[in-house]
Amino acid sequence: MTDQFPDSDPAAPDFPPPPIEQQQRMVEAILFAAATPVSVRELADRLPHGCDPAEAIRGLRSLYQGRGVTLERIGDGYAFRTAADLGFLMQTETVEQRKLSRAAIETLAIIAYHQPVTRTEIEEIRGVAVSRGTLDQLIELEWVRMGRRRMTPGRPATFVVTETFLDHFGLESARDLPGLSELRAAGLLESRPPTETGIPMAEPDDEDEGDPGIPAEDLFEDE
Amino acid sequence: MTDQFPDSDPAAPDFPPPPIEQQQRMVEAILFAAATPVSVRELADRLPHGCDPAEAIRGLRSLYQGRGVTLERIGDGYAFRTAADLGFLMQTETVEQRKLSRAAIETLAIIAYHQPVTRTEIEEIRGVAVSRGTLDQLIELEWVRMGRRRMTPGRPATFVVTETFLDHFGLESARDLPGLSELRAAGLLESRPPTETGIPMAEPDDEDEGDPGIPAEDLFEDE
Amino acid sequence: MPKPVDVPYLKPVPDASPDDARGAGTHDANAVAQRRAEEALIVDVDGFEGPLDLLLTLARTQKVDLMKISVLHLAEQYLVFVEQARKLRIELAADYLVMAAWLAFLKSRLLLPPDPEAEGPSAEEMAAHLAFQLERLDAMRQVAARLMGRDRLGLNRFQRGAPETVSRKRRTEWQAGLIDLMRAYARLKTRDEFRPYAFDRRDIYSMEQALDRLRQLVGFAGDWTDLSDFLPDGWDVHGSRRRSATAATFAASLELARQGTLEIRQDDTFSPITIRRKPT
Repeated sequence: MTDQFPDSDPAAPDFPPPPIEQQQRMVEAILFAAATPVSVRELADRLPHGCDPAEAIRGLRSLYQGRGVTLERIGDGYAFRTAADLGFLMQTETVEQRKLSRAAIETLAIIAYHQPVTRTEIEEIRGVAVSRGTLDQLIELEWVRMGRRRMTPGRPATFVVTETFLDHFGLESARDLPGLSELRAAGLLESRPPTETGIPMAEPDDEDEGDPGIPAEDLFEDE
Repeated sequence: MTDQFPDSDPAAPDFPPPPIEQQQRMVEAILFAAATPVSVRELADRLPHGCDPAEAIRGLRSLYQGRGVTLERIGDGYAFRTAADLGFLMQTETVEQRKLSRAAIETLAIIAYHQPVTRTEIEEIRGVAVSRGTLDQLIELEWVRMGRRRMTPGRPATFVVTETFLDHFGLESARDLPGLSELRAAGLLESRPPTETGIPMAEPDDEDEGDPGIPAEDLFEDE
Repeated sequence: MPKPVDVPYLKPVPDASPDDARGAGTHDANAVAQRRAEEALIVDVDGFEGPLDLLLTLARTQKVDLMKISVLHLAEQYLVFVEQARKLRIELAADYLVMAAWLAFLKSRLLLPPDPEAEGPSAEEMAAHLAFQLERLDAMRQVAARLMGRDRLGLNRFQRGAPETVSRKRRTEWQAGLIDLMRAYARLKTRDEFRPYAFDRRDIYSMEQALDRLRQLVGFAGDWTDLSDFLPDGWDVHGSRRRSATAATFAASLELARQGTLEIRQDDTFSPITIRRKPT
């Protein structure tokens, strides 16, 4: 607590970086203080010049192995999260989860496993139109965001999952989605043009209304 | 993540309490996730029956000793806090560049050209009072400092420019400051008064004011 | 009306369903439940997320791997379902009917010997693709369930409850260059040069002042009096002040003589000038 680092001013590039133990303390402090994952790049920006946040993280991860809080990798970032097996102690902290509709859960899974994926592709997989509300809900949860437009006629928007999604579901990256490799091996993630075989698609003319089967009030069933 | 504690259900008082390491993990997780400091009593309520949160806290406090975050007692409760010496990491600094005010730059110029100079002398030259704030700002910038007191009635303080000033303005010494004639030659005194009116120029024959040729011996009387 | 055993998905709507498709305008839950119990058969088509979902559910009844599903049998199951719904005067959404028509077409193609002249995909290819779609939808359902069953943030894993905010400090870096400094000094030094011209009047005795004074004094001076006696106190000693006062007083006396108020006399060159009030 009484340590002072004369060389810890990020604006002083000429000082040698602090020893790795100090760097580890600094990374620990920054990650502990943040509610959302912090990327290695952000860490480097906030640490004194010359620090190696990736190395500090390696040390911290092993240090926190098996502890009540663990250092998780989430997308590009890192965050401390309480160990999953201790969730039962957290009744007071448990966040009321709005129960997602079946349509929303399926749509989310399709986006996660097929990303980047267009709305038409989602509809082709589910066999029904995707209601505007379903996508809106996923976007509002910050689990899904718009990706790049597809370079096909009409330049349709694509959807991808976010870092918040990874964080929520405890995934290091979208590559770690459960069963992803099996699905890929089974050829179930390949998109085939739907017109090829002429299977009818339930595609209402009214895109935004869509999905007459899911009344909007059904989106959030009470838990 | 795979640990399971069959004995960790707080509602099952007949099971023996989990080992102290587990209790420590539990307390660690609870304190991490809590929005406010948690008291030993609250911990005891949330932990499985028979746990000793005070003991777990002792263990955790020594575990976090000297780390980037420390376990601190706050009132009745305990909470993780960033180590005091790392507080600087919790700030990001944005640097805003602003021009010095006219009053400040004029005052600075007078001090640079006339040092050591008293406040009254500065005011005489500027023709207006010098606000305390202006001098304070220059002193805070470390461009100006107090010199020796003048050996005149009242022993007024004098002001001189500093090494930092010379550094910032790229001068080897205040003697390098260009004189009025040089300023004029440099086109800095464009609006030269019409000479045909015979109005006398501020020229060296005026003892007090004169100074394109600052008497050199006057400059660093103090150094 | 017997309950159709072979079409398990045509089932009474649960009492709690808020979606009163039959148009019972009452909110009395008991009355609704009673009437529904009497009518007994309302199809829960809304429970399906479209025809593909219904097909997938029907396919499960075949109790085989989806890869080995009999699409022909599935098509028949679907058509029976739609027929049943029609008998029960249940209005199916258009896409269910479109699917029914397509499956009837597929069924006929599957039953007939292949037509080498036919364009487009073969019946087997169409059936295979349908099986693929069902399998893919099924796979998505399964991974969705696995996803939702993970250790989720806010349910099993928790973030720091009291995150420490990063304060953004603003530091101002004051900028001034040598040129600013020199310009400021130049401005100060040249400001004096532009001060409006003002003559130093400290030692100047104006003709107006002399006129005023003479007008007052000359009334008492009936006799010839030396001009120098009219100089004001303090102006008759020091050189420059005396010169100024003398000149002004002399000029004033000339003016008053011109006006006919007084007379001036000088006996000789450089001899004293004397004045007196002009006798009337």
